[in-house]
Amino acid sequence: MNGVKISVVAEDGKPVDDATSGADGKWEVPVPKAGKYKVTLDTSTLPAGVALKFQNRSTLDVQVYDGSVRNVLFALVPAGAKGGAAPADDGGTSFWDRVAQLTFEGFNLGLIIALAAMGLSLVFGTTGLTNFAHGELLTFGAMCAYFFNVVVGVHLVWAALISVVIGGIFGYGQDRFFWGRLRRRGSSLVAMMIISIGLALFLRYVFLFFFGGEGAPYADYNAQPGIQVGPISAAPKNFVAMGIELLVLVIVGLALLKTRIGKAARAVADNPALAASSGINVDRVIRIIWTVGGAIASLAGIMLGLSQNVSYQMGFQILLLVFAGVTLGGLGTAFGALVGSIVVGLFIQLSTVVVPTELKTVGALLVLILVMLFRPQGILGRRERIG
Amino acid sequence: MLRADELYAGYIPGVNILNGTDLYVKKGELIGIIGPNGAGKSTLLKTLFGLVPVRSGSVTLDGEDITNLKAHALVSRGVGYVPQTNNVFPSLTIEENLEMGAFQVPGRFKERFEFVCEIFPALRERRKQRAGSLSGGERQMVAMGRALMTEPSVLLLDEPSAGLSPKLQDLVFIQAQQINKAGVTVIMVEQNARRCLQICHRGYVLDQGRNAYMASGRDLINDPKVIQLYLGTLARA
Amino acid sequence: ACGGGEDSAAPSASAPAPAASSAPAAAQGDGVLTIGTLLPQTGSLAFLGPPEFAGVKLAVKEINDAGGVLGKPVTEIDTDSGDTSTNIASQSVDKLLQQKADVVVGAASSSVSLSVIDKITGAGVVQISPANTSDQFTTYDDKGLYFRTAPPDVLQGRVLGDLILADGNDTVGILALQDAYGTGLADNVQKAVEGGGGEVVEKVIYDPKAADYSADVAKIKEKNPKAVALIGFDETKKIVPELVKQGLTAKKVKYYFVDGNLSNYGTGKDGFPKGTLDGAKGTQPGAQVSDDFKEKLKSVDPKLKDFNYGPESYDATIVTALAALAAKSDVGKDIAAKLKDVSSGGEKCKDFKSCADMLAAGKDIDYDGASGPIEFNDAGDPAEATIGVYEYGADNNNKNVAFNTGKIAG
Amino acid sequence: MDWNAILITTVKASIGLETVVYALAAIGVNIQFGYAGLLNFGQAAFLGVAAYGMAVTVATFHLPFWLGIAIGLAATVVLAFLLGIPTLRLRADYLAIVTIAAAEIVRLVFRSVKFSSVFGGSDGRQNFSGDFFAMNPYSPGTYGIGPISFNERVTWILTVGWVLIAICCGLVYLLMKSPWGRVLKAIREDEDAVRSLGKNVFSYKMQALVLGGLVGCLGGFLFALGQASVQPDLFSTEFTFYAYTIVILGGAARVFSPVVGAAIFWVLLVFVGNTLSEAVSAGMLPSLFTVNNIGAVRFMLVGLGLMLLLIFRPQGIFGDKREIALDAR
Amino acid sequence: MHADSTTTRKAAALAAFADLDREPGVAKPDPILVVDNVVRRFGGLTAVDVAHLEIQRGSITALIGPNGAGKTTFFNQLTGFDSADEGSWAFNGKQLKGVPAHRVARTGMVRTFQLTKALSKLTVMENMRLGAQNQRGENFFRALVPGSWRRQEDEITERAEELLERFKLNTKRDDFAGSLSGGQRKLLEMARALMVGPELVMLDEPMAGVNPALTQSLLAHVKDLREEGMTVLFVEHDMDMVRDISDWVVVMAQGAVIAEGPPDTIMSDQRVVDAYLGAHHDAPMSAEEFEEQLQEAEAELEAEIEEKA
Ligand SMILES: Nc1ncnc2c1ncn2[C@@H]1O[C@H](COP(=O)(O)OP(=O)(O)OP(=O)(O)O)[C@@H](O)[C@H]1O
Ligand SMILES: Nc1ncnc2c1ncn2[C@@H]1O[C@H](COP(=O)(O)OP(=O)(O)OP(=O)(O)O)[C@@H](O)[C@H]1O
Ligand SMILES: [Mg+2]
Ligand SMILES: [Mg+2]
Repeated sequence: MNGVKISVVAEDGKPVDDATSGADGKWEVPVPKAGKYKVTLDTSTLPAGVALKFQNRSTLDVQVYDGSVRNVLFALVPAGAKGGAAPADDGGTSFWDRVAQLTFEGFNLGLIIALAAMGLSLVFGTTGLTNFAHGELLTFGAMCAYFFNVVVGVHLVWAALISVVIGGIFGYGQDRFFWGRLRRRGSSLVAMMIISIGLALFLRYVFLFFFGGEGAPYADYNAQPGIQVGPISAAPKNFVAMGIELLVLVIVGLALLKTRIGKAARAVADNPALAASSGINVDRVIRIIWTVGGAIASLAGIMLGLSQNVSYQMGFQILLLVFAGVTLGGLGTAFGALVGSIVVGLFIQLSTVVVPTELKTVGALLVLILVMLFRPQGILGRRERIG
Repeated sequence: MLRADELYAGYIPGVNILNGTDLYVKKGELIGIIGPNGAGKSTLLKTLFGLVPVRSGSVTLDGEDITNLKAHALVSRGVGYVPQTNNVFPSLTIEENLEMGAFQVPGRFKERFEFVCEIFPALRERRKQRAGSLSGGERQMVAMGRALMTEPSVLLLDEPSAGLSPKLQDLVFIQAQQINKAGVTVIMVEQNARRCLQICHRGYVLDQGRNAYMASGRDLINDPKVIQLYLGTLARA
Repeated sequence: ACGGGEDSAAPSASAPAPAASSAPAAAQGDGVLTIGTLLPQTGSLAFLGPPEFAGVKLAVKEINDAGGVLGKPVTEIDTDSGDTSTNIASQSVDKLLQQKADVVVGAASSSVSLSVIDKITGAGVVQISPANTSDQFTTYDDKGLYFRTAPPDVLQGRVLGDLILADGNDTVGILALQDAYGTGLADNVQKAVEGGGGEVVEKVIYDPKAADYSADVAKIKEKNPKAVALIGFDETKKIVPELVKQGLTAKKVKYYFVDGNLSNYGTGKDGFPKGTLDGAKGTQPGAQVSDDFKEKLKSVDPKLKDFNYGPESYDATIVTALAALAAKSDVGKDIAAKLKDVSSGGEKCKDFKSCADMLAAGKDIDYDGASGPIEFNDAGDPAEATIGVYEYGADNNNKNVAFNTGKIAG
Repeated sequence: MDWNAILITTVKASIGLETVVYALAAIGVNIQFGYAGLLNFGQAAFLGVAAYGMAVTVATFHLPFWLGIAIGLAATVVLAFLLGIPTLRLRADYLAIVTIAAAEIVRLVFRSVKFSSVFGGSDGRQNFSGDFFAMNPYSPGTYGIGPISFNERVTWILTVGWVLIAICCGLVYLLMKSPWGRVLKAIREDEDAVRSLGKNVFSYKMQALVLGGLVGCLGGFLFALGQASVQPDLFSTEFTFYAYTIVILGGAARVFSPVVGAAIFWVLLVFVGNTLSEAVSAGMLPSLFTVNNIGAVRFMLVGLGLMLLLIFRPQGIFGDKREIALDAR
Repeated sequence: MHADSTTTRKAAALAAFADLDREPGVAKPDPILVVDNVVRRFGGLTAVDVAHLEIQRGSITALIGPNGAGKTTFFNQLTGFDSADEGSWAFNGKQLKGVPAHRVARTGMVRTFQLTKALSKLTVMENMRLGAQNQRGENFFRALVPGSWRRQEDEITERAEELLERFKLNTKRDDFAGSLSGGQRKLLEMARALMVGPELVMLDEPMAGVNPALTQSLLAHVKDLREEGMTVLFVEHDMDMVRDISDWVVVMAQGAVIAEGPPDTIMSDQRVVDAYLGAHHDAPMSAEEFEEQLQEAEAELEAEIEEKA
C-alpha cells in the first residue's frame, strides 16, 4: 500500500519522525533509544476502497527494546467489510460447524475409548479384577505395531494385524503365567488390584526404557490431509478406524450376549464355583477372555496411536476416561462400555463449547458424577435385588 | 461307584472340617445325609466335587481316583451338583442359567429345557427374567433345573428343597426319587430330614465332620437317638 | 513406630551455623566441586532429559580434561527430577545434598524447580537451571542462589510476536501448553502481537495429558486466523496432524513454533509427509548450535536426535565451574557470588580451558557459551540473549534465517 | 559405589517428609477403605484442597497462617460432603471411579489457566510457609544422630509430622476398638444388614469419609509447608494409588500398617533409585543402562517390588491370612 | 415343655383372633401394623398388591404363599429396603412410607433376610453386639472415651452370650461369621435381629436349612418372644412349624392376600391347598403311601408326555 502516512511520537509527546509507506506497503522509522512510542496511521491518507481492519486502532502504543527492530502492523481490509472481528469469510467455520465437528470428534474419541473399555470390561466382568494395567495393554499394542511398522517396515495394516495377534498372546500369557497363578493362590481382588498398579508401573517404565520419552507417529497415514464432508473435516483414516471400531465392538458385544462362550463368560463372572459345577472350564474361559481382551486392547492402542501418537504414557493417560466409560455404561454390561464411552467422548469434545479446552476432561467427568447421582448403577446397569 | 475314604478337608489352614469321613454309594442308590448345622455336610459334598481341596484321604469314582480333580472335569464324567447357597448366576436369565447347565451338551439343550419346564412351569413363564431378581424359591427351582439339564450319572444335591413351597418340596422329592429310578445315583443333603430319609435307601448322619450313624433310611427315622439329636419331634409322628 | 522423628532430634552440635543463610555441613567446601543434576529421566518431560544430561556430561568431561577445578576433577551425580506428579525430585535433592553437591543443574520443568528451590537454596547450594523459563524465578526469594541459562519467556515472546507481524499476519491463533512455560510464552507472544497492531483471535490453552486435541483445534479453526503459534513440547506432533486434518494446513495458515517444539521432524518414517511444515517458522533462544557442538554432544550420547537445552546445560555447568575457579572455593555461596562476574564484563572467552587459563592469569573474563552470550543479571536471569529465527522447508526440517540478540530488560 | 550415602539417604527417607505425608494420606485411606470399605480413590484431592486452601489464603489473599489452616480444614470437610452426597450410595467399584473423577476435576481446576490468578496454574503457590517456620523452636543447626540428621527446618516439620501421625494412630486405635468402629467394619461387609439393624449407614460412611479426609488433609498441609510450595500435579491420581499401595502393603484395617507401609514404600523407592544411579555412575551396569533411562529402570524395579511383596504376602505386613481366605473368589 | 409356660399370651392372642372373620384384610382388635394398598411392580410384573392387612399385636403371624408370591418383596416395602409404588402403612400408628430402612428398624420393626447377610469379617460376637440399639459408643465423639461405653458394652455382651447359647452358636463365638455354615448363618441372622430388641420382628424363612431338632428348640424361643410381648411376623414354608407356633396365618399369592385365618382352617382351605400346599402336604407319609404317590406322579407325567407326542 503506497503513500500512507505514519507518524511516530515518543512517550513524552515529542514527535520522532514521520514516514510514508513504500510501494510494498512497508515503512521504517529509526528511533533514538528504547522506550515507548505512539505510532499513528493517518487514515485520511489511505487509498480509496481500503480501510483499517480494526478501526479504533489507528494509533498504537509500541514498546521498543534495546537493539531490536520492532514491527508494527496496520491491518487493512477492503472498505465495506469494516469493523469488528474477522467475519467468517474464507474457510472460517460457523459455530454450528464447530459443533458438528466436535460431535464427530466425540464419536471418534468415544469409539476408541469404547474399544479400550470393552477389553477392560471383559476382564473385569469375568474375573472381577479392576485392572489398572489395562492402559499398558493399549500401549503394548500400539508399540508392537510401531515396531513392525516403523522398525521392521511392514505396512501399518499388516503391522496392526500382527500386533492384534501378539496382543492376544500377551493377554493369554498374562493370565496363564500371572493372573491365573494369583487366582489359584487365592489372592483377594483388592490385592490383585494393587498388584495391577505395580504391574502398570513396571510395564510403563519398560516401555519408557525401550521406546524413550518422546512420542512418535506411525509411518503410514500420519498427518493425513482432511477431507470435507458437510460441515465436518476429517481424515479418511478416521472413517476407516471408526468403522473397524464399531464393527469389533458390536461383534464382541453380540458374542458376549449370544454365543455359548460369551454366556459362559458371564456365568463365570457371576459365580466361578457354580460355573465350574456346571461343567464350564473356568480357567479356559478366563483365558479366552484375556486373550480377546488383550487383542482388543491392542487394537484400541493402535487406533489411539493412529489418531494420536505412540508414546509410553498413551495408555495410562487415557485410562481414566476408559474407566469413566465403563462405569458410566454400567459395570459388566455387554454394551455399557460402548454407550458410556461414547457419552464420555461426546462430552469431552462438546463441553469445549462452553468451558476452556484445558478443562474439557472436567466436563466429561462431571457428567459421570451427575449420571451416577441419578442412575447409581450406570446407564445400562441394573439394580441389585435386596433380600 | 463313588466312595470316599478317610477324608480330611477344610477351608482355613490348620482347621479340618471333615475329620476322616467315609462314604460309599453303590450304583443306582439314593443316599441321604443329615446332621446338625455346621456338621460339614455341604463341605463333604464340595469335597467330593473337588471344590474344597482334600488334605488326606481319597475319592474314587467307578474305581478311578478323582481326588482333587477339577469340578468341570467331574461334570464331564457325569457328576452333577447343586450347591446350597449362591446356586444361580444372577446376571443371566433363567434360560441362560439352564443353558449353562447344559454347557457340555449344547445339542440337547432344547429337549432338556422342555423337560425342566415340565417340572417347574414357573420357569418357562419367566425364561427371560434375570435370575438375580428371582425370589428365593424361584432361585431354588432354577438351581435344581440347572443340575437336571445334563443327565448326570451321579447327582449331588445340597438341600434342594430349602425355600420351596410344600407343594414344590414334594415335587423335588418325587423328582429325586424318579431320577434315581432312572438309574442315577443320588446323594442328597437335607434338613427336611424325615422326607429325605423316607425316600432314601441309606442315610448317613454326620456330626462334626465324622459319620455318626449309617443305616437304612427307615431305621434312622425310627432310631430314638437320631430323633432326639437330629430330627426333633415337631413333625407329627 | 510412631514418632521416631522427635526423639532423635537432639541437637548434634554442628558447625557454627551462619546467621543469615544457614548452610549445613553438607555444602561446606570439601575442595571437590560436585555437580548434581536434577533432570528428567521419567515423567512428562522425560524426552528432554537426554540432551540435557549430555550437555552436563560433555561439560564435565571438558573441565576434567582441562585439569578440573581447584586441582581436583569435578564429580557429577545424576538424579531424576521426574515430574511433579511423583515426588521424586525432592528425594533426588536429598540425595544430592547428602553427597555434598555444590551445584544442582536442573530442573527442566519450572514447576519442579519451584518445588525444590527452597530445599536447595536453603542448604546453601547453587541451583542453575538450563530450561526454566517461568517469570516467577525472577522475583523469587532465592537467597541469590538460583540462576538459569535459559532466558525468561519475555524475549522469545517478543521476538516471536514480532516475527508473526512482520510476516503480515494480523490475526493469530495461539495453541499453548498448560504450564508455566506454555502460558507464560503465550502471554508474551500475545502482548507483542497486540502491541504491534495484530490481534490474537483465539488463545487455546491445552492440557498436555488430554486424550486428543481436536476440540482445541476446532476452536482455533472457528476464528480462522492467518497464523497459528504452537507453543508446547512433544504434543506438537499430535497437534500438527490435527491441524492438517481439520484443513488448517501450512499452506492456509502459517505455523509458528517455539523452542520447545522446534525440532527437525523430517519426512522419514516417523516424520510428517513432505511439505507438511513447509514455510512454518519458529524461534529458539540461543546462538546457533554449531554442528561441531552437536557432534560433541553425540560423542557423549550417540543416540541423541534433538538438542534442546543441551547447550544451556553445558553452559550452566561450565559457567559454575568457572565461578568456582574465580572464587577459589566450591562453596555454593562463593560460587553464586562469582557467577555474574565470570559471565559479563571482561575479556570474552568461549570454552573452559581458555577461560580457566585467563582466570589463572588473573584476568576478568566474560564467558560466552554454546547457547549464547550468557550474562547473568542480579536476579540470576540471563541479562541478554540471542533468539534465533528458523524456517522449515518442505522436508520438515528447519534452517536458521536470522539471529536477534537483545537485552531482556526494557 | 557410595554405600554410605545410599544407606543414609535410605534411612532418612524412612522418616522423611514424604513418608510422613504418605503415611497420613494412607491413614486416611485406611479409615475409609480398610475399615469402612469405601473405595475412595480421591484421597489426593483431600490433600490438595487442604494444601491449596492454606496456600491460597496465605499467598494469594495475604491472610494469616492459622486462618489458612482453618480454611484448609473447612475446604476438606466441604469436599467430603460434596463428594460424599452423590457417591456414597454407589456400589464400591462405581465409587472408586467416580471419586477418581472428582479428584481429577479438582486437580484440573487447580491447574487451569482460567483460575490461575487464584491457584497459580501449573506452578501453584509459594511463599506461605513463613509463619510456620517462624514458629520453629529449633535454632538453626542440624539435629539427629550422626549422619542421620536434618536441618532445623526439616526437623521442625518432621517433629510436627510424627506427632500428628502418633495422634492419628491413637485416634484410629481408639475408634476402631469402639462400637463406632464396629459399625464401620460392618458396613464394609454388608450395608443392608447394617441398615436392617437400625444404623444410619450413610451417616457413618460420611463420618468415615470426612475423618479420612481430615487425616489426609494434615498430610496436605505438611506437604505444602515442607516443600514451601504447592503444585496441582502433586495431587494426581498416582498419589492416591500409592497411598492405597501403602495401605495394602501394611495390611488393610490395621492401625500401624499405613505408617509402616509408607516407610517401606519410600525406602524401596529411594534405595532402588540411589543404588541404581550409583551403579551407573560407577560403571557397574552394562552399557545398556545410562543416566537417561536409569530413572525408568528404577520405577520398573519399584513396580516389580510392589508386585512381589503383594504376591508373597497378600495380606500385607500386619494382615491376617484368615481374612484373606474369606473373600477369595 | 415350654408350651405350658406360653399359655397366657397365646391364650390372649387366640382369644383376640377367636371371632374374627376368615377373610383377607379383616380388621384386628389391636393391630400393631396396618397396611393399605401397597403395590410394587417390576416392569410388567406386579409383585405385591396388598389391599389391606393388619397384624395383631403380641401374636405370631405366619405369612405363607407359593414361591414368587411376593412375600419377600412385601417385607422389603414395609421395612424401607425398596420403595413401594403406591400405598401406605403404619406401624404403631406411625406412617412409615418413605422412611429409610434404618429408621424403620429404630421404630422397632426389624427384619431378617431370606438370603443371609452375615457380616463375614466380623466375629459372631461382634455381629451380635452390632444389633444392640442406642449404643453410646456408636457416637463418634463418645467412642473416643472408652470409659463412656464399656459398661454398656458388657451388658450387651452378656445379652449376646445368652442368645448365642440359645441358638447353639456359643462355640462359634469368636469365629468369623464368614466361616459359618448355611444354617448357622440363618441362626446368627435371627439372633442378631433379636439383639435389636424389636417390637415387631419380621423373619424371612428363618428355619429354611436349619436342623429340625434345633428348629424345634428355636420355636420355643420364638414363643418366648411372644411372652415377652413381641410381635412376630414370619415367612415360612415348613408347615409343621407354621402349624405349631402361629396364631394366625396370612396367605399370599401373586402379590395379593388371598386368605387369612387360624392355621387349621387355612390348611384345609381348598384354594390354599391348590395354590400352595399341594395334595400331599400332610407329612409324614409312609413308604407305601409314597410309592403310591410316586406312581401317580409318574403316570401323570407319562400321560403328559404321550399327550405331547
Ligand atoms: N468358606 C468357609 N470358610 C471357612 N469355614 C467354613 C467355610 N464354609 C464352612 N465353614 C465351616 O465349616 C463347617 C461346616 O460347614 P458346612 O457348610 O459343611 O456345614 P453343613 O453341615 O452344610 O451345615 P448346614 O446344614 O447349616 O448347611 C462350619 O462350621 C463352618 O464354620
Ligand atoms: N428386582 C426385581 N425385578 C424383577 N422382578 C422381581 C424383582 N424382585 C422380585 N421380583 C419378582 O417378584 C416376585 C415376588 O418375589 P418375592 O421374592 O417377593 O417372592 P417370595 O414370595 O418371597 O417367594 P419365595 O417364597 O420363593 O421367597 C417374584 O416373581 C420375583 O421374580
Ligand atoms: Mg450346608
Ligand atoms: Mg422370599
